[in-house]
Amino acid sequence: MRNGEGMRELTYAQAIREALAEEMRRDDSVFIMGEDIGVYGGAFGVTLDLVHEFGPDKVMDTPLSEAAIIGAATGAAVLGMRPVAEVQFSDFLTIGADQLVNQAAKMRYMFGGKAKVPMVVRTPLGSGTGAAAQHSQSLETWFMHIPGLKVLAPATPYDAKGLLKSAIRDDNPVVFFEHKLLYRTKGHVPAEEYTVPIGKAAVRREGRDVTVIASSVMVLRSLAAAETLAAEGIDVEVIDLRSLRPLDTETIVNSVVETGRAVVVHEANRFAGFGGEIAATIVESEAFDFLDAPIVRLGGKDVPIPYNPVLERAAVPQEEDIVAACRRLMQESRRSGVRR
Amino acid sequence: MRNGEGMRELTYAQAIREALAEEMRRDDSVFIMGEDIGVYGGAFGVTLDLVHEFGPDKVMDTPLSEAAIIGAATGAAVLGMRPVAEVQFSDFLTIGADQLVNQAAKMRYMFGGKAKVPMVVRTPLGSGTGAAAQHSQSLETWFMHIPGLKVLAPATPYDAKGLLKSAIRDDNPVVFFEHKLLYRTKGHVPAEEYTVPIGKAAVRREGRDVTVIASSVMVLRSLAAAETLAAEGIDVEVIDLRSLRPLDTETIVNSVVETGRAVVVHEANRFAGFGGEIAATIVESEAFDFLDAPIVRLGGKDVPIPYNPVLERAAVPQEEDIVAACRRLMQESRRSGVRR
Amino acid sequence: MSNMTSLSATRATLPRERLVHMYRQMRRIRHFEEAVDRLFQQGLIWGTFHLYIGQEASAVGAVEALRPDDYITSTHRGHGHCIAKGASIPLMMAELRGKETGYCRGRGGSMHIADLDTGNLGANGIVGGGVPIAAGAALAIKKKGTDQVVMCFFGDGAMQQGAFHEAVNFASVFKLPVVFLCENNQYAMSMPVEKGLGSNDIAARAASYGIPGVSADGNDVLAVYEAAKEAVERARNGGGPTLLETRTYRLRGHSKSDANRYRTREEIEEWRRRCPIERFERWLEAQGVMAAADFEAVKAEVLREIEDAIAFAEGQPDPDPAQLADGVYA
Amino acid sequence: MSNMTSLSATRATLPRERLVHMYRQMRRIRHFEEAVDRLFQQGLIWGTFHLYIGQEASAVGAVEALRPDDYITSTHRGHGHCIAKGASIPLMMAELRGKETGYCRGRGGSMHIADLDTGNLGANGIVGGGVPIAAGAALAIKKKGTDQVVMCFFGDGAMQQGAFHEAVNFASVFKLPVVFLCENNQYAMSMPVEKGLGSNDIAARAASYGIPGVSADGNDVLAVYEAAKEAVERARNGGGPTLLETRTYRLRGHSKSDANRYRTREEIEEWRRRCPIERFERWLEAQGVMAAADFEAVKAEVLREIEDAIAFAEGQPDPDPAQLADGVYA
Ligand SMILES: Cc1ncc(C[n+]2csc(CCOP(=O)(O)OP(=O)(O)O)c2C)c(N)n1
Ligand SMILES: Cc1ncc(C[n+]2csc(CCOP(=O)(O)OP(=O)(O)O)c2C)c(N)n1
Ligand SMILES: [Mg+2]
Ligand SMILES: [Mg+2]
Repeated sequence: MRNGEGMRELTYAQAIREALAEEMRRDDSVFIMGEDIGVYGGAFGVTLDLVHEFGPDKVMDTPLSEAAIIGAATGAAVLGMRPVAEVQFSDFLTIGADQLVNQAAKMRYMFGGKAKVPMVVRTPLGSGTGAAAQHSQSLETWFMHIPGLKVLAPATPYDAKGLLKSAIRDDNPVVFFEHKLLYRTKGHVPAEEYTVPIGKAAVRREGRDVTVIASSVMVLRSLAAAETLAAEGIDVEVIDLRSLRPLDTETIVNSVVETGRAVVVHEANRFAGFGGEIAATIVESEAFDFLDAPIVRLGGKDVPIPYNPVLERAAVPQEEDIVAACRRLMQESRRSGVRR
Repeated sequence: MRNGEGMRELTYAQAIREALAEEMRRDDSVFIMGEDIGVYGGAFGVTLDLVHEFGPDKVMDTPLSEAAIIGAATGAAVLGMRPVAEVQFSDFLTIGADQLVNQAAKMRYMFGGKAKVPMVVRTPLGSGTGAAAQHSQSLETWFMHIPGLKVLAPATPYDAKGLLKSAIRDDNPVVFFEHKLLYRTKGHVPAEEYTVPIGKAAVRREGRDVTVIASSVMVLRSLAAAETLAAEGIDVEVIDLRSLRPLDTETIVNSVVETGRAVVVHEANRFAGFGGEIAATIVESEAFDFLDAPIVRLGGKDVPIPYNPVLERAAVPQEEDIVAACRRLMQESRRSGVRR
Repeated sequence: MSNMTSLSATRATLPRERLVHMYRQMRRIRHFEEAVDRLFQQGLIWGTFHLYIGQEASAVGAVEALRPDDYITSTHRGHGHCIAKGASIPLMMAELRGKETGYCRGRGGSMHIADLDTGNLGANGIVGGGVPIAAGAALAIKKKGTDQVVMCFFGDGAMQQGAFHEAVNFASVFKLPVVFLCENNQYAMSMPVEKGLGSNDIAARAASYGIPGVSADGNDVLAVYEAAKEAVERARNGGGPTLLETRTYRLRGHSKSDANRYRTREEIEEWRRRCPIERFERWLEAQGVMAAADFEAVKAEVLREIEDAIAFAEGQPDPDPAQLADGVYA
Repeated sequence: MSNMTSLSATRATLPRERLVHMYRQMRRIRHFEEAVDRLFQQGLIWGTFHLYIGQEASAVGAVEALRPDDYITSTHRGHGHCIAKGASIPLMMAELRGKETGYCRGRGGSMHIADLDTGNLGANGIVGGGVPIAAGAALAIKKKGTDQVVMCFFGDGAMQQGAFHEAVNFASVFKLPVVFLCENNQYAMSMPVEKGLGSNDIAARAASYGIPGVSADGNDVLAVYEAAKEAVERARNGGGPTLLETRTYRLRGHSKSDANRYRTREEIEEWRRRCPIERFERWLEAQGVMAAADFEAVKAEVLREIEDAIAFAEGQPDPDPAQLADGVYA
């Protein structure tokens, strides 16, 4: 935890809170709403104390009504406001899905390009807290699949703040996935104004041997795996997607062209998950000719997230799974004689 | 339209109706419910006249409440009934998504394997009728992504009947996607009792050069494309997935091992669609080493489905797109010198 | 429901030109839709639409209680609301023909016509889908501090949707300036309202949200106007939402594919005799506001306007498939 | 709400052993939850749970009106309903400890405990999520022609959900044998009921669905029993659903992370004085049903039972990760 010399450290939750506060101060059309975001501070404490500075009109505690929350954000956005709606757990997006997918996402196109829907839906995803099957899903793929939406999933406090600010300023509906396990992680967040552009992946670690493509909490696990592998002489490049839609295909492909090996890792269920999109995109690209081994996809197992912590851990990719996948890839391509 | 000699032809809609009627006759725990499925006969006439044979208790016109319909089916299923719920357009699954995804799909697992949820949700998907963005989606990928659900998408009257019967007899929640453009297509449907097993793809046409992997209406377009290509000396194998979850990986991989070229085609949006799953699965399989060219994925463009028929047609893969994709694949692999 | 009484009872305080305007608007809706139906028979319009014929008094009476800068949200059966709020008929016709110059550049069609300039936040293909959006628009108005109002149209079927419930409660909790106008046309597709709803008592339903509930004769344009006016004023003055029901009837099938198996010819005939346009004519005549010749003149003008719109639409360019993806993102 | 009157007023017709049973059930819930809380502090339980402490009269009174073959659906705050319906405390404890022999084989945890054998169709992590399921269970009962009843528990917050609205209307339309029991504990997490609902008038809400609506003192186990009995009998006799509210209070935080910022210490204290167990004790004593020594005896027995359950759970095996995917499909 470095500090001083402008190397201010914040938690992911604090970074999000700061983004919300700064944007509300900057632009009077920005407001936030959701269940228990006022004096309670949100289920994960993200909005704690904001109601004291901004009052209950800007930090609106809403009824327990996800369809109304998302729909009201949509209607307010069309009239020029910039609502940031919080859905307490992303599993509950299933309740407001019509409003998000059939209304907010499609409105502009259906109206012939004539409405703007500048809204953000912030919502936590992921497992690891013992909250079981209805509070632990990772449904990013659903929303990536919907034209008209943008989908973000930051891994660091820096990106959480910078991307949320970009999302609030964006004129389109943005689904902003936060990870429960990241809320307390710390990282450098400058005090000065900055934004992170939507649609650009970040290379978190450069490496020659394998490209690991990750997002959200899987970035941290991938980086940890990379350290382990480095000790074995396997040099891993870690890409943090950050923006899932639009997806930064270029950064992915460029990296795989160099390494010739790719591991795609997400917490979302592997089957029909967005890892397939990424793997297929690599295969369709010029990277195909550079592939030394099949792409490996790691993702959630074919089970609802279980309660028991050992099972829960086993249900989604962990550091050791990433390590194992990279090792396997290296061995396979060695076996087939390729090594660059 | 052949007839006689037991080669009875039915439309896809009639085949579904027959499956519903036969299962209701066979098993008293089977009943159907949905909006306007009684005297109206359903938005597409699928359930026409069933209420006359079975009465309003077995053919229940429900309120306009998708969450209640799916949830009531779930509750009834847990108590041992076998409800077949109709959702008038699959776009409205977004309204009952919590009940389908968080309740029906997960209940058995969450309860430690102790409940059965034998229910079917029948629902039409797809574009091509000028019904625009909120009535034309193909959201199969969403439900394929959810462990606990089975997902079917038949292309022929024969399969529609046989798979629906299997779905009704299955002890798990099944999402049964019908295609609006298929309802009036005709095909052989034996009068004798039969079922089609869930989880088995069908090779609709054998071919040496390219494997086209399709489902629902795309099977018809692929077969038509195959005829065109045959005239050019390109021999196309067409796989009809039928069952999307579980997915018959074996049939896919075996075919691609033979042809060395694969085109995956679906109407669902290409981005983050299930074509990625299929392409990635091929790449991860032994077929990887046999691939003569990158896999091609065809899918819906990145737009909500537009109203204008020319735009609507352009928004999703058509026969000519499949033809072009196969031609391209052949040229590419010729260029790179591979041709088996 | 008697045929004449309420109309004469309202003794409208409206000046002649507004009464004539309302009459004209009702005719514009009626003849627009008749034309749409004809064009569909001719194969010139495709896809799905839902005719509003028989319900004209509801849209026209309700919108007459609004200011031009107020908003509406509409439904799958939206042509009437759209025209009443001031939309251009040629642009609507162009949209139904799928033309590039139509309201939605041919991307939306009947179920998605919106006209932000006249405050129409859009038709909606999802039953009940517009109700949360209306609440959100009203929330924006409250935040901006203007005194605008949102009129949210929906059908009796929409009251069976969860989104309706959540949104009306939401609007009540925040006392938002929105009027929830349920056009109870007796059926949701084939579902009779008394079978689709455990109760069809609007006052009780409204009370369950802590807001006033009013029911008006939806085939009586002045009764609708009066009831809407009160609700709109309440909303404008900070009194929060109202649930307003207009009892009416759709004379045509639900959509093109409707064989009317769920209702009798007699019932339809019975309601045809309560035609809101003819009723208004009788009243206007009895009050000496307009005479038979005036009706004919308006009708002729409107029919000409519609023909011109058809001709206009016919001449408009089709969208360019190369621009398929235009307008997905801002 | 007075402290004693309604209890003495009900003059229960219940035999002594049922009264004692009810008392014991309330104590079993209370002490089970206190133990859970303690185990959590000790790091032996993880994840999320929601304590029912203070609301025991609601579950016990309501379930007392059911037969063993009737069903319940429960909520995220489900321990009380589960125990009241007859669940095994050792198996609940094993589940909370994530053990293979727990109710859900350690897959579900607090929010998903179900016990099909005692008719408990499950807790639910989705607020309002159980309401459509209850309607469906009641539909199955009706189809089977048995005279069972479903008791659907949910909170005041759940009434703000669309699924609640759709399901209650659905049950009303088909006159299903279900009792919708809203445990109004004044808050949905931090949202006071009067701010979360445009109206909190249960009679009006029920009327909007065309069903009876009743409100009972939820801290008075006999008042709850009486009200539930009437509703259950109505359902059993084909009279359809009832909306029944039990007014109560949750004495603990919403979940473990609750700092109680949204309510005052005084308010909690005020409700603590209305503790449903102590109230019932006073009544039992006044009626001469039980005496102080009896209470102590029951309490001691219950505490022993809980300690045994803890010990049982401690000794149970953990799930085998190799069986992770067991039970996804039938
Ligand atoms: C959520 C949803 N469910 C079902 C439909 C199919 N549908 C379209 S209109 C309609 C009936 C609507 O009835 P109502 O709200 O009374 O409006 P009306 O058609 O009578 O004007 C139905 C079932 C839909 N569009 N949206
Ligand atoms: C659909 C949904 N939205 C939000 C939540 C998060 N949440 C869990 S319990 C709760 C409050 C529920 O209030 P109420 O229904 O009154 O039950 P209580 O907790 O008071 O027993 C909230 C907001 C959830 N679980 N499900
Ligand atoms: Mg209607
Ligand atoms: Mg509560």
